[in-house]
Amino acid sequence: MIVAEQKKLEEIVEMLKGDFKTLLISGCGTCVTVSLSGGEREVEAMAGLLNMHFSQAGRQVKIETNTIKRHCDFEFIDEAEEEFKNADLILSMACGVGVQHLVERFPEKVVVPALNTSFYGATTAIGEWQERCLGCGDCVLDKYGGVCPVARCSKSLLNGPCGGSQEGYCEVDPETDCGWELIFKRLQSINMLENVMEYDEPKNWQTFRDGGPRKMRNKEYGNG
Amino acid sequence: MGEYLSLLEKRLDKGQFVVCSEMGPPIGAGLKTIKNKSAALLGYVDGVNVTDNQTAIVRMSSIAAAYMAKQEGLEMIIQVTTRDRNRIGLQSDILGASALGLHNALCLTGDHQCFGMDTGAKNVFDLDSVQLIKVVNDMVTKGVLLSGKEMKAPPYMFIGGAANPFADPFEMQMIKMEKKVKAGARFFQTQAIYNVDRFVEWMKEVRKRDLHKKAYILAGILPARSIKALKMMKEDIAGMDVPDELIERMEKAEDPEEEGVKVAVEIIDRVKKVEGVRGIHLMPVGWEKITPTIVEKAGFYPRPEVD
Amino acid sequence: MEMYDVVFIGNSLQPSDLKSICVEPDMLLACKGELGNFTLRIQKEKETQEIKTRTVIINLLDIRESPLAEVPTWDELQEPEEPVIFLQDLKDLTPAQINGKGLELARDLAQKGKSVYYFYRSLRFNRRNDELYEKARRAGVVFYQYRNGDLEVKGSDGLICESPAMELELHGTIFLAPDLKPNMQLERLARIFNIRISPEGYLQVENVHLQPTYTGKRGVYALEGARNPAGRTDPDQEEAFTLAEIRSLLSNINPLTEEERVVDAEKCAFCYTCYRVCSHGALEPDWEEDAMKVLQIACQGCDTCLNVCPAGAISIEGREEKKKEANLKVFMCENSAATALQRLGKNGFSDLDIENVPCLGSLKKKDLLQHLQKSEDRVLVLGCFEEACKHLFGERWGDKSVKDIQKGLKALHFKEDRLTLLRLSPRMEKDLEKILSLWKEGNL
Amino acid sequence: MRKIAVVGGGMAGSAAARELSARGLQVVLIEKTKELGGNIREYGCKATEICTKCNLCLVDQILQEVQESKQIKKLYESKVRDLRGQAGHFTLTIERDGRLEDIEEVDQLILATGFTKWSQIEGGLPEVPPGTSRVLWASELEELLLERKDRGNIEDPLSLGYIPEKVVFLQCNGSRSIKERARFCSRVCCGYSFRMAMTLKKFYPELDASLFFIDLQTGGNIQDLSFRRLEQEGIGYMNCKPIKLKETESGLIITYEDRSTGKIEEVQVDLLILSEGMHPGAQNQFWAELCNFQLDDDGFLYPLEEGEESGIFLAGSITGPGSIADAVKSGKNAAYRIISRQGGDGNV
Repeated sequence: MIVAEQKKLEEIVEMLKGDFKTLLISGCGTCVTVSLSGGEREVEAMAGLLNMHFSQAGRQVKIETNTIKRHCDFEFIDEAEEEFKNADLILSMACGVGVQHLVERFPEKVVVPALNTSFYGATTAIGEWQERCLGCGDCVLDKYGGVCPVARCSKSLLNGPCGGSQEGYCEVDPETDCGWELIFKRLQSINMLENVMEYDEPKNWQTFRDGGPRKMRNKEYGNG
Repeated sequence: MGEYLSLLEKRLDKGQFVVCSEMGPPIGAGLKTIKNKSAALLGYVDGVNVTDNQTAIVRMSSIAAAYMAKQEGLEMIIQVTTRDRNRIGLQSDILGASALGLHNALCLTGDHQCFGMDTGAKNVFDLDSVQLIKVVNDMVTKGVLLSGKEMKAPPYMFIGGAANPFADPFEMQMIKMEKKVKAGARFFQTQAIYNVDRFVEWMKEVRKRDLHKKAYILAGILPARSIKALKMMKEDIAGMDVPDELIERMEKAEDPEEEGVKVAVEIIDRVKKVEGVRGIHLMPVGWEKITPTIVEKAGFYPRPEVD
Repeated sequence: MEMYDVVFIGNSLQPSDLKSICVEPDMLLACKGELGNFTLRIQKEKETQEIKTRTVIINLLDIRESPLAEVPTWDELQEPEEPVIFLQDLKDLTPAQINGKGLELARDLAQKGKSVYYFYRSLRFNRRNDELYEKARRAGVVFYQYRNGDLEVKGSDGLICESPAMELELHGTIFLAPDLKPNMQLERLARIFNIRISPEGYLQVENVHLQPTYTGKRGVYALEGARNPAGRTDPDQEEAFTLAEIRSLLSNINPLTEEERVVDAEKCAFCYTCYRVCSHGALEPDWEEDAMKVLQIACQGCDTCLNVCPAGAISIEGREEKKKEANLKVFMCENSAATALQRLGKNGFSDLDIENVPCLGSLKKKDLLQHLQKSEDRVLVLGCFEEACKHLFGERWGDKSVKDIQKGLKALHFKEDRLTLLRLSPRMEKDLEKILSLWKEGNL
Repeated sequence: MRKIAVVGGGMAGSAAARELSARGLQVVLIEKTKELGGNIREYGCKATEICTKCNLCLVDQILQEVQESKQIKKLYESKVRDLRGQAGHFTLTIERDGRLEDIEEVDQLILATGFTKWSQIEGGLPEVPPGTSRVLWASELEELLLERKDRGNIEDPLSLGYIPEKVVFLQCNGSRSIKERARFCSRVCCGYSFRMAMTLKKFYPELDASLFFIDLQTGGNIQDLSFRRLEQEGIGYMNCKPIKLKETESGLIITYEDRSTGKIEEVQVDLLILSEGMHPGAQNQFWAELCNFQLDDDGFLYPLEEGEESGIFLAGSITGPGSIADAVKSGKNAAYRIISRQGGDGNV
């Protein structure tokens, strides 16, 4: 799932300095709801705080809210078309994909982000997520026992740990697991250490961001 | 092989116990520092590393600084990290360095940029250190670039790698070292040794895998100038093992600098006797002028000629 | 399918009048449902089956270890050489239950004419141990209270006790009080039943509301090694209490709250936040609806789930939203501040809009903000002390809501005292009176 | 519908009454004073920044519910004078307002008449210097805690009249001593004294607090209390009872034998808190004779036959010392036994 966190309120307020009468705060009911940053609960709280802010500043701003199921599909956006169209400014509490998708649907509207889209992650405790995949486009998990060196080693090293690995933790942060420690232990436990004994070729990063903005077409469904 | 392009390689091949040292390039474009530093080292060491933006702090490029020091008569070892350059930049630098007569290269991953001042930098890590060694080795031995493109005039490099006896997971670190040997690493410089017992244990494992026969192991020595420096290394530098007894000893010392030299010489005396150790590598970070003193006190001066 | 009255996980107490069955902890795969109607999935020789039960008792033994590898514990008592030396409190103080066992064994040996020494730092008493201690003394057991550092065990049979007051060296058979560690299965069981586990690894967190054998989830009880040994003073009474409660429940299981909490399946993002937060294990997935559902019998009405649900999908059926009445709003936790106010008796605070809430956990950010909109609005939140929460961790979620808003108010340059959270207990009515009058004047 | 009589409106009796009434049973609660709650009425909260698990949070809601319940008939200032009949058809004679009256057709009976505080027993040891203000019984400190005001910059939140610098908690009063007619350990004092020490330290951060005891008991049903815990919290301890107390102008002098050295030592304190052993209730003898119960060596009651046979159940500290949680537990336990004995037809 996409994990996001709310921007600092100071930063959001800065984005809302312009002249507008109606502000729509729009949350998303999927990933950012689950990652507790842009669901209905957060939208309502944001509305409460911003309303206080505008009245303190003596501004007449009408705040509307909605939370739609998914900002990344037009069909859901269209369900609330009127609400979007009536707004002078939209504060999106969806991920970066959602913000841009909204802009594409309503080219005449200004949409500003309330969230920082962080990474794809898994829930590790209540309110805590960890990155597990970078979306490199060329999965190597088979070889590394299901622990990704690209995502979980701070340096994405493919041939083994760097010299900064200490007692299972990464040199970058003493609370971050060393990805290679995890890979090593995992491969050892499933008797597959021979997977990493041999030299690993430089990775082809073309399928990653390095190949330019990516798009994908499922031939079975897509027009191709 | 006919004439040696690398004097360091020659000394090692001839069986000499070598002494290497390290030089941090200036944060600036001045030439004078390099000249002064070079003059101080001349005659005391068999090879000098020039670090490549160590701890991710911007400094003069390793190749440029090494070239200038070479003009002063020193045998130089360039350092190449994969943090700041991708495969294109790395190969291009190797070609340039070789053309400038720099024929020793220590291939490293590099400290993460979070240790430096440009924490907001985007890192590269297109290749890892093993891949870099292999790429350089292929350029040297096969005359091909990573893309497969052949070169009419291939570069020459005596290729080295780093090894950290104190990093984890121990076995995986060994596997990686073995991979570096297979990829073409001819010598290793180790992380600074304070815990000699652990180093001895590590060398046992190195010998078990015959790695000491396939590559030259140079033991890393980092003379500590003060208790503060020692504590900083223990706490802030990745992959260091500084025993508490040593900190205690430095704390009790009346003259920390003198004690630091004494400790370094004691460590050298112990590690040079370990089977498979073929030299030492001094890295007196921020205290480079102490190198000649230590070389003398350790009984390595004068350096033998190489015929 | 047959319905059991009680399923024992671990060891059965074999109550003859209750229909019960005993299940090994590692056989248990999953638990669904609630008090009165649990369904347990069990694996038996690679086959899975389901059993139904009204209640569950988790009754596992602790892991017992000798504090010194070469010296046996008194669980392993065999034909001893004289003198026989009993030694407890070596690392931590020995719990009453284990202490009692030692006293009993020492008494028996002394009654057989053996020479018995008993070394301790602190005897731990329960209903039985007073008498056992008395009898052991009368039977001739020599008791010696040592202090930390006075005593040293030499090898497997020697003991030296040295203090300025006395010196003693003994050789004989030493038996140590075993150290107790939580059974390895407890963590797994906590996950299966969705109940909270203490930092030490037991099925009861430190909270007075979990006494004597409650786990936070109605109908799931923790006995013996599922509880912290420190609290196990009278295991017989705890067993009796638990079975008595189950017997009384059999004919009559009622929900604790009149109102029903419902999940809007359309809105539910199936994120499991409510499931993870609920201290009472009162939510479970409803795979037919593809949404969470609230278990009405298990629910204890703290409404923390309503607050934490990121999708705003949980609500109370039929309850209307309260309208804002005054500029000064006070939210009071029913179990602390509201009880204190009742003890105070008089109500000189009619100008305050006081609302009782089941738990601080129920305080939604939205509701708190609703009462802060006007510039003269202020909100006071009064709840219980940490670890006194009737809903275990409910207060923590209210505290988070408040802190989050306070952070926002600060960022927007509002006065920080617009929203205040204070903690007190039902017995602090004098303090409450003072708080309310000071806060009203704005000089708390 | 049958009715259940509960004798004693303390914590055990109240917990039993609430449980019974929640199941639709009719309850007559007979209390000798004007109020419910018994001994715990005057106890105060001992929370510091967090709850210290004194169990008081368990009681007030129960008491309020009993107070408000219409199904529980409360007879205050009433004493049982006689009991006749048998299970299912007891008749109780009580004295109220100087008059005797009968309560007939009582189905089952719960006795929860509690304990006697050591401070209420004449000649209770230790010998305290006469007229001193530096010695408080634990129950007196409880009353001060009940008045605690945490807010508003009060230097002396417990209204002691001075800022104490050194305080000692003297344990095992009226316990573990043949001289004090109690060989038993009251078990609850270590826990409450520890909590009081913690609370005092919260109010007076510079306070030096220590405990004198024979053996250290667990802190309650959930919380452990150990030497290590005391050390962590910065509370001192001494494994002994003092020999002598003497008051001087500057404070109270405690003379004791340091068992680690065998030497006699003295320590001067500002305040001494005396724990109070839990002794058998004054009515135990009366009930033993009336209901054919046995008194144990210490004077607590134990039944010769189960309540299910005799129709009379015991709850709370009538059977021995116990904490608030123990009282609630045993009160509920007695109620449960009666409820399940009714076969569930208590549901109206």
